[in-house]
Amino acid sequence: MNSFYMALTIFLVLNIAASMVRVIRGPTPADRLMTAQLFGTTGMAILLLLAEAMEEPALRNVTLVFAVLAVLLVICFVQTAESKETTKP
Amino acid sequence: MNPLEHALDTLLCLLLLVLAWKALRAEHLYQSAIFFIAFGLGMALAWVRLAAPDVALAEAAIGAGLLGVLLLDSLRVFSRPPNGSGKARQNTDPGDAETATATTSRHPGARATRLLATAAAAGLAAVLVTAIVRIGDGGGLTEEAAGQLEGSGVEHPVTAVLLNFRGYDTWLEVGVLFLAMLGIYCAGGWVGLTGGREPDSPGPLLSWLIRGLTPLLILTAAYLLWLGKEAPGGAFQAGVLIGAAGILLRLAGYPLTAHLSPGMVKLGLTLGFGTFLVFGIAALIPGGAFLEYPEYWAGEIILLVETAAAISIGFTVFAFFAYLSSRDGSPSEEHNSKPSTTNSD
Amino acid sequence: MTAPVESYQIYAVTAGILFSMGLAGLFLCGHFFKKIIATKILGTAVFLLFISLAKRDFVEFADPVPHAMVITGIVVAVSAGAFALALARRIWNETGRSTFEDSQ
Amino acid sequence: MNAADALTVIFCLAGAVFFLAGTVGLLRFPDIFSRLHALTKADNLGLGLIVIGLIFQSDSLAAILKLLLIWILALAAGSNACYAIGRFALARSPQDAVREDDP
Repeated sequence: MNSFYMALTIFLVLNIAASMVRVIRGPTPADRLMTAQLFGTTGMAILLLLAEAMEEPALRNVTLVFAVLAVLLVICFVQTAESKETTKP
Repeated sequence: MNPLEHALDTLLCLLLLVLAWKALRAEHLYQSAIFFIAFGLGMALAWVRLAAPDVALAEAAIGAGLLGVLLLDSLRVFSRPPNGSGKARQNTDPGDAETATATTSRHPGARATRLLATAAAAGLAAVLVTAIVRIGDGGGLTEEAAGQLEGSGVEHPVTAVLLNFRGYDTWLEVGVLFLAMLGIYCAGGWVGLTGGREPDSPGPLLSWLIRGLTPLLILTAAYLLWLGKEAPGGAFQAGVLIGAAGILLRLAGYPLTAHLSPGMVKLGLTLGFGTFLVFGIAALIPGGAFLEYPEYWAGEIILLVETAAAISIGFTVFAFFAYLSSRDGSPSEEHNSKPSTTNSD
Repeated sequence: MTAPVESYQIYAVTAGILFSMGLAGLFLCGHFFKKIIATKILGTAVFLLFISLAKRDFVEFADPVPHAMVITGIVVAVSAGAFALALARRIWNETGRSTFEDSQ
Repeated sequence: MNAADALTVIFCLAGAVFFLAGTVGLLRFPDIFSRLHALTKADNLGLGLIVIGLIFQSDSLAAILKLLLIWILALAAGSNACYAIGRFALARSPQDAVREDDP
């Protein structure tokens, strides 16, 4: 069972690595922010899997903190954006 | 050792290196910021793999909450022309501020300097890696800490170190936070917490979310604070969550500071430092050392001090963001107005 | 490496490389924003070394003293970073400069 | 392997498929709105299925409730983030949203 969690975790880390391409390509800041959002969710899944694999229930609290704060970045981005911005590629 | 765990550790380290590399070498500042936020997430996973859930909690609260918000908010400033009254040395294209790496290449010989510096860094890396590989075992303080845990008043070793064995560290940490807040206040041009641009209305869905999320943030903070006695958690993580609640409300345009008198803000900012000081000096009366809590009351004192510290950290973290963002959108004559004489104790 | 590598050693070596990357970035990156990020990477590398060494003699729990010091360090690093951001924003707003370069 | 373990494996693998789909969609879809669509699948279903899978391994009610709370929070955050980014992108570049009208 432990190996299964570890393999799944490795798969999810590879997922994160692959989606980095979107941060480089953009083209708009919103796209890059979306990738950060996906990083966060994938990271939460990894933490939950590791909590089971490493038998460390405290990691669920780490996940909880991530979950509670997940929306903060997006709200900051949307609320503080200027009315017109440069979206250079 | 399980080869899969090994593969995971290696993969995570490679990911960290690539993320840091991209954060430093990305073409646009925005890419840099996102890569750095992702780097923080990767670090949280690394702390977990290194059996440091306390540090992972702190990194989660900082990386996902505070630092990302501060970086994104600063990018907004750098991506538009400066509003200063000085000789506005504005670039031809305001978006030019986003391309950061190109500036040094203008110099003749800059390329050689870059190469030299890169080679020096690579050499340093080689030296460090050889030195690190040779570090032997032993020399830790695990046994000492475990031996003293009995009389510390808490059951979780990291909390015991933070608030009892090395209490002065945490006390001065609260002091450093306070100093940094004062520094940001001064650099921001003495604009109060209430200044700044009104954010747009967040719309019905987001205001509903914020209304539900804020109490949950406070509740999670209290949970982590209480948990710190026996499991990973504690004052700092709780404080950042409280501060995040404040930041969230401010982003939604909720007039948070209208409900707090200036005196209350000052009290909130200094409460943690003061409580530490009071109990530290009180410990001198029965003949102990500074911050040496009596064994019988240690648990209660630590909880009290932690609560005060968490509230202060929450206020300070909120003030970081509020002071940073308060000056933007306000025209530049604002900073010429004479500094209000607040004697911040 | 011939001897079986412990997992903490992987992280410790990563910390060494990260440190040099952060140091090089601090000197080579032009924009203040990137310099601040470089400083933070540099600091994080030191924390990573601390925590990985704390795992060396893992019995019931890892060495709590470096953990506590790193938590304190993270707080101080964030405070310093926020202050640096405030200074950089002030300089940008006042003078329109975003680097230390004198030319132009 | 008992029944609970088998269920865990099935649900976690299904969750992983959705994470893969989210990543592929984020990389391959042509505009921001379809990418948002892919992203929310990973947010909601990927994490949700993994949470369901791990519930079969939990021994206490508190752990199950905490897992469910994490999922609900992620659901709220994901859908709201999608809405906020979508609204933001629509305000910036409405031509992307009506692109299918083009011949």
